[in-house]
Amino acid sequence: MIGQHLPALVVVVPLVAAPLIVLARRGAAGWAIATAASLASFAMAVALLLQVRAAGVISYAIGSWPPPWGIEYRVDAVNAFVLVLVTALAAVVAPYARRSIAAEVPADQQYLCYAMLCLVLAGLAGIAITGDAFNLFVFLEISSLATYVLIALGRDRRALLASYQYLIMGTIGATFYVIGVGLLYLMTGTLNLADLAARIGEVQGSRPVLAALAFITVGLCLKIALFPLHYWLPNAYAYAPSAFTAFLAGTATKVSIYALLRFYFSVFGEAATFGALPMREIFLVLSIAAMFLASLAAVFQDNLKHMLAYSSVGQIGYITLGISLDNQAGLTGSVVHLFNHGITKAALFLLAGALVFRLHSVRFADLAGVGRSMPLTAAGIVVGGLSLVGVPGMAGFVTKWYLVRGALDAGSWAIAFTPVVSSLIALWYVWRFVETAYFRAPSAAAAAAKEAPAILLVPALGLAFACIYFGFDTSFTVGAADAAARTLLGGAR
Amino acid sequence: MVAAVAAIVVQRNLFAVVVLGGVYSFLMASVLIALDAVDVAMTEASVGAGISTALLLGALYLCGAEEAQPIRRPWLPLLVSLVTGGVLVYGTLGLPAFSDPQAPIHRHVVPRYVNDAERETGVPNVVTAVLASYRGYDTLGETTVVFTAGIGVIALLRRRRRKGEGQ
Amino acid sequence: MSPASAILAALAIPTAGAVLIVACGRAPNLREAVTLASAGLLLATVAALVGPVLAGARPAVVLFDLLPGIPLAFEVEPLGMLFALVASGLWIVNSLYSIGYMRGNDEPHQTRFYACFALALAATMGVAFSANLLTLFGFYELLTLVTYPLVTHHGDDAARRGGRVYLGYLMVTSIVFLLPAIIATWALTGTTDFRPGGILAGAPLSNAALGGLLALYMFGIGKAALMPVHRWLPAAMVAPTPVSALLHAVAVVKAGVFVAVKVVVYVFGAEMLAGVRAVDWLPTVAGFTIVAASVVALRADNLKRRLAYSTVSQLSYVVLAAALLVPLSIVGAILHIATHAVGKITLFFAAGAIYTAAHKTEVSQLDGIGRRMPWTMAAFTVGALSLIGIPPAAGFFSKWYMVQGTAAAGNWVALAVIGVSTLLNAAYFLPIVYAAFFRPERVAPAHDHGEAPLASVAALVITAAATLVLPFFGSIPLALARAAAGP
Amino acid sequence: MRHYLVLRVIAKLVIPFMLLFALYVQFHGDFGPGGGFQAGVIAAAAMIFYAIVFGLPTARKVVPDRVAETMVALGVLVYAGVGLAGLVLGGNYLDYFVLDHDPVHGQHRGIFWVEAGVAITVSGVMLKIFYMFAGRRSSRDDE
Amino acid sequence: MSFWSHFSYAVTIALLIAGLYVVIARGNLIKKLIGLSIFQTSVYLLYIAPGKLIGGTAPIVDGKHAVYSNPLPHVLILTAIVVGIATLALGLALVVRIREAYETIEEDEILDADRAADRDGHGA
Repeated sequence: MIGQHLPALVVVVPLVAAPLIVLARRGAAGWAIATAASLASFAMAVALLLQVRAAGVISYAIGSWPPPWGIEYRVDAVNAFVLVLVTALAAVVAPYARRSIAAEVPADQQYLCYAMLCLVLAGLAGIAITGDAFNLFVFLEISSLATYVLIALGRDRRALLASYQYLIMGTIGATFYVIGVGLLYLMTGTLNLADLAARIGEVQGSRPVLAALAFITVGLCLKIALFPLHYWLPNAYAYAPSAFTAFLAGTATKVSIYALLRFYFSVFGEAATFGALPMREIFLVLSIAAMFLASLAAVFQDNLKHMLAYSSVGQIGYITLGISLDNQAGLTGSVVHLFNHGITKAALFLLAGALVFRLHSVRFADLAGVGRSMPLTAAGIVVGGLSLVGVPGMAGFVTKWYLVRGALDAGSWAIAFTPVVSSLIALWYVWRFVETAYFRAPSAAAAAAKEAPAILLVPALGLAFACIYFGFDTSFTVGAADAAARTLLGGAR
Repeated sequence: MVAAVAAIVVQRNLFAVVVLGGVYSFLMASVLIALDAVDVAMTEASVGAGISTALLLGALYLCGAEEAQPIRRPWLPLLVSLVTGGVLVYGTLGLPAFSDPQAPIHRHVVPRYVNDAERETGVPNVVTAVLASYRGYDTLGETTVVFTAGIGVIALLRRRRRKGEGQ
Repeated sequence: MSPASAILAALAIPTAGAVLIVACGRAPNLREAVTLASAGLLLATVAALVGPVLAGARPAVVLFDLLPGIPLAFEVEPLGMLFALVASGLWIVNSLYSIGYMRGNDEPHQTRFYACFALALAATMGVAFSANLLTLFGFYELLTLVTYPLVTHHGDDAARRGGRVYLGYLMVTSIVFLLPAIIATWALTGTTDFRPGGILAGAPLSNAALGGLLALYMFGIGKAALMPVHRWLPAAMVAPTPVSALLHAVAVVKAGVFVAVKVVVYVFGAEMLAGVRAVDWLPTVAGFTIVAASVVALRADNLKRRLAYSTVSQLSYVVLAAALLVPLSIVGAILHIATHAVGKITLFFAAGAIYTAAHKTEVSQLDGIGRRMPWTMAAFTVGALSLIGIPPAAGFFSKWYMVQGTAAAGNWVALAVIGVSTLLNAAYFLPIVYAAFFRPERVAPAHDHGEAPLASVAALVITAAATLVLPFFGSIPLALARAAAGP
Repeated sequence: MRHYLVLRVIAKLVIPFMLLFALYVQFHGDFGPGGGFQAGVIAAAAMIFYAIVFGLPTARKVVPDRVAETMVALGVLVYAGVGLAGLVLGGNYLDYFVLDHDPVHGQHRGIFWVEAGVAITVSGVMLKIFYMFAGRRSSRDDE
Repeated sequence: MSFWSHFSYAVTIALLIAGLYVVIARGNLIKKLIGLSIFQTSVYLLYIAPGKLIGGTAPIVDGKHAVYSNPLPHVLILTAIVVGIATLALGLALVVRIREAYETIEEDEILDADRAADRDGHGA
C-alpha cells in the first residue's frame, strides 16, 4: 500500500521531519530525526527508481484531483535518477553533520540547522519530482529560503553577506521563473508540465512563448550559477557550514539543471528550444567560458573551499556543454555528470569540512604538510581531485568520455578538445593541493592536527570511494543517464 | 501607483521610502479589488501595507535610516532592467487582449473550478476551494515557506554570544 | 597455473607486493626481501606465459564492462609478451641495485619508494597485456601517477619542479591528444579492441584524417618522447638513479614505444598505413629526433643528462623502424625495445654506482675512474658498445634488422640517419670509456673510494653480462618479435 | 508609551474585536474573501498591537516565545497531518474525499483543518518574527 | 490590438523595471530589499489582470452572477505574496545581523571591510 504513495512520501517525510525537529528543540534529537528522514527518503527514492525501470512513468495525483486540475507528481527515468542523487547525498551528509555542525554552529541553533537541512531536502526533492510548473516554484523557494539561512549560519561574518547576495540573486531568479511560467500560463491556460507540453504546440513560436523561454532560462541559470551568473556561488559555498556546503554543492545546482532540462526537452521541446532562439550557440559559448575562466579562477584561490567552489562553476560548464551538444552521447554525458560531479564535489567538501574540523581553516598556507598529519583525509581529497580531472578509473572520466564522443558526433573536433583541455586546468589546481599537502613543510596547525574522527571520515571516504567505484562500474550511472537522455530526446512525457 | 514607485526610487530617506511602500501596497490592493481579486487584495493590504511596513520600520530602527552615497555607475543596472523590460514587452505584445473571454486561461482548466467547485467541495468561494483543495499541495508548500522563514529568523536573530563572528 | 590466471597473477603479484612492502615498512630487510620475492614471482609468472604464446595461443581475460561495450580486458600477444618479459626481468636486477643504492646514499622514504616501484610494475603489466585501448589508457595513466612520487622522491624544490614537468608533459599529451584519438577511434569503428591487421583498416577515413589521427596518437604517447614532447625525460633526472633506470629501461619510456608500436600494428595496421602518403611525416620526425637528441647528448657534460638524451634518440629508432612499416623493420623495432633496455639499464646502474661511490656526476670528472671502479666501468663499456651497435653486444642485432628494414623499405634517408647517429653514439660514449681507463686522475678524489656497494655492482655486472649473452639466447625475443610483426 | 492611558483603554477595547474579526475571516473564508493566512495575520497583528501598547514583557507573558515557536511548527504538522490522514484512510496524499463517508463533507473537513493549520503557523511566525526584531532592539539598547 | 488592451502589462513592466533597477543599482541593503519586493509585486498584475473579465465578479459563487473572473491566478498570487513576505522577513533579519557584524549596511563599505580583513590575514 505504501508502494503506490512513494512519490508523495519521498517529499513529505523530510518535510514533516522539519517541524518535528523544531518541536523537539534538541540538537541530538534533531539530528536523529533528520538522519532517519533522509535515510528513509533515500530508500524510497531507490524504490521509485526501480518502479520506474519496471513500470515506466509513474503519475501521482495529489488530493486525488486529476491533472491538470490538481497537482501531479510525475516520475520518469530522468527525475528518478536525480531523486536518487539528492536523497543519497542527504543520507550521506546527515550522519556526517553531527560533529561537523557541532563544531561550527552555536549549540542553541543546531536543531534549527537540522530542520533546515530537512527542508532543503524536501524542497529539492519536490522540485525534482513535481509535474506542475508553479508547484516547482513553491518548492524552489522552500529549498532556497532554507539554503539562505544555512549559509548565514556559517562562522565567518562574510557568510552573512554571501547569504544576502544569494538571497537577492536567488529571488530575482525565482521571480524571472515565475514571469516565464506566467507567460506560458497566459498562452496555454495550464500549469501542468505534461499538459503544457501538449498544448504548447498550437502557440509554438509565438512571442510570449519565446519570452517565457528566455525568462525561464535566465531564472534557472541564476540558480544553476551558469557562468557569468555564478557571482553568488563561491562565497556561499566557502562560508556555509562545511557539512551543508557539501550537500548544497552536490545537489542544489544539479536540481536546477534538471529543471532546465525538463523545460527544454519536455515542455518547449527540443526543436523549439534550439530552433527558435540560438540557445545552442549561447550555451556552447557560456559553457566553454565557464570551463576555462572559472577553472582558471579556481587555480588562483588561496583557500581550498573557494577553489572547489570555482571548480564547481567550471564543472557546471561541462554539464551545460553536453546540453548544448543536444545529442544522445552529449546528454548522457551531462546527466551522468550531474551524478558524478555531485558525489565528487560532495566528497571533496566533506573532506574539506574534516580539515576545518581539525585545523579551523582551509587556507593553503595552513594546509601545508597536512598529508602527513591527516593522511586519510588528504588521500581522499586527492582521489576526489583526480575524479575532477577525469583520470580513467574515476567517475569524472566517464563524463569526459561521453562529452568528447558527443562533440565528435556533433562533428566538431574543436569542441571535442575543450573538455579535455579544461580538465588539464583541473589537474593544475588539484596539483596545487597535492604539492601543498605532501611537499611543503607542515604548518604549525597541520603539524599539531590529528586525523579526523571516524564519524566524519567514514561518510566522506565512502563518497570518495564511490568516485572510484562509479569509475569502474558504470552500468548504473551510464545506464540511468542513457535512459534519461533517451527520455529527454524522445520527449516521452 | 507608478508615481509612488518613482518616488521610492529617487527618495533616499528610508523612512519616507518605507511609508511610500505602504502607500504603494494600498494602491496595489485597490487595483486588485478593481480586478475582482478580493482575496489577493485583502492579503496584499495586510501583508504589504501591514506586516512588511512594520518589519521594515523595525529593521530601520536597528540599522539607521539614511541611505548613504548616491548611486554609482547607474548605466549598467539601468541597461539590465531595461533589457528585461524590453523582453517582457516583446512577450506581452503577443498575449491575448485584456478581458478577452476567448483567452486560453478562461477556456482551459478553470471552467471546472468555476462551475463544479461548489458541488465538488461544498465551498462557494472558488479561490478558497482551489487554494485549499485543488491546489492544496501548493498551499502546504506555502505554509512550509512561512515556517521556513519563521525558524530562519529565529536562527538568525536569537540572541547568541557572538563568538567566531567576524574572525 | 592456467595462462588466463597467470595474466591476473601478473597484475596481482606486484600490487600485493606493494601492500606487503607498506606493511613491512618498519623492517627494512623484510621489506627488501618482499620486493625481491615478488619480483622473482612476477618473472616466473610472466615466463610461464611465453610457451603458450610462442605456441600461437593468445591467452585472454575479460573482467567486466568499464563502459557499456568496452570491458576491462587483457590479452597476451607476442609484442606485449616481450615487453612484460623485459620489464619483469629487469625489475629483479633493479631491486637488487636499488637496495645497494638507496642504502648506500641512505635515502629517505624508502618504503614509499619500493611500494610505488611495485605499483609501477603492476601498471606496466597492465599496459603490456591490455586487450583494448581503454584498458591500455587506464594503465598508461596509472603508470604516470604512481611514478610521480618516485620522480619527486627528494621532495625539495628541484624535485617538485622536475615532477611538474614530468606530470605536465605526460598528462597533457595523454589527455589532450591520446584520449580524443581513442574516442575518435571508438566513434569511427565502434570498438577499441586491438586486432592483428588493425581496426581502422575498414574505417571511412580520408588520408589526411588518417595522418591527423596518427599524429594525435604519436604525440599523445608522450612517454615515447618523440620530439618535441621529450622534455619530461631529462627533467625527470632529478630522481634517484634506480628511478631513472625504471623510467628509461624498465617501464615508462618502454611503455611509450611499446604503445606506439602496438598502435601502429594493431590499431592502424602496417599494410593499411603503408599505402598512405599522409603518414610519411612520421619517419622524418623520428629521424630528426634521433639526430638532434644525439647532438644534445654529445654536448651534455652531466652524465645522466647525456644518458637521458641518448635514450630519447634510441627510442626514436624504435618509432622510426616501426614507421617504416615493413616486417623486418618492425622486428628490429621490437627487438630494440629489449636490447636498448638491457644496455641502457647497465649504463644507468654504472652512473648511479659512480655517484654512490665517488659522488661524481659530470663526465669531465671521470678521468681515471676506471682504475678505482674496474667492474663498473667495464660494465659501462659493454653497455656503451651495445648502444652504439658493435657486435657481439645485443644492440648490434636490433640495429641489423632495422638496417635491413630500411633497405627493404627502400628508405635511404632512414639508413643515413641510422648511420650518422651510430657515429654520434660512438662520439658521445667512447670518450667516457677512454677517459675512464687511459687518462690519469686529474684531481685526487675527496675520499679514497673503491667500488659501489656489492648489491649495485652485482646488478650492473648481471645486466652487462645479459647484454653480451642475449644474442646467443636471442631465439625467444626474435621469435616473439617475428610473431608480432605478423606475416 | 506605557503611560498613554487613553491608548491602553482603546487597545483593551479593540484587541478582542480584532481577534474576533480574525476568527470571522478564518471561518467565513469559505463564503467570502479571506482564509487561514489573512486570519493568522490579523490575529498576529492584534498581539503585536498589544505588545506595542503594553510592552514586550507583558506580551511575552501572554504568549510566551515557547508557545509561539510551537505554533510555528504545529501548523505545518496539522496541514501535513491532514494529508497523511488521507493516506491512512486509503486515498492519495491530501485526499479529502476519504475524510468522511460523504466526499463533500470530507472536502469541507479537510479544508477546515488545513486552513486552521495555515492560520496557526502564520500567526505563530508573525508573532515570533516580531518578538525577534523587538527583542533584538532591546538587546541592542542594553548592549 | 490597441494600447489599452495591453495597458495592464505596461504598468507591470514599468514597475518591474523600477524594482529591478533599485535592486541592482542601490548599495543600501534595505533599499535593495524594498526594490526586490516591488519587483515581485509587479508580477502580481501580470497574473491577475488577464484573469479579469469585464462584467464579471469576484469568484465567489452565488446564484446571481454568471461570469466570474479567473480564480486560479488569485490562488497563485496569494502564494506568491506569502513567499515574498517570507523572503523579505528573512532578508531583513540578515540585514540586521550584517549591521551588527559590520556596523554598516552599505554594500561597498562592507566589501571594503572584508578586503581590509583579508589584508590583515583573517578570513575563513
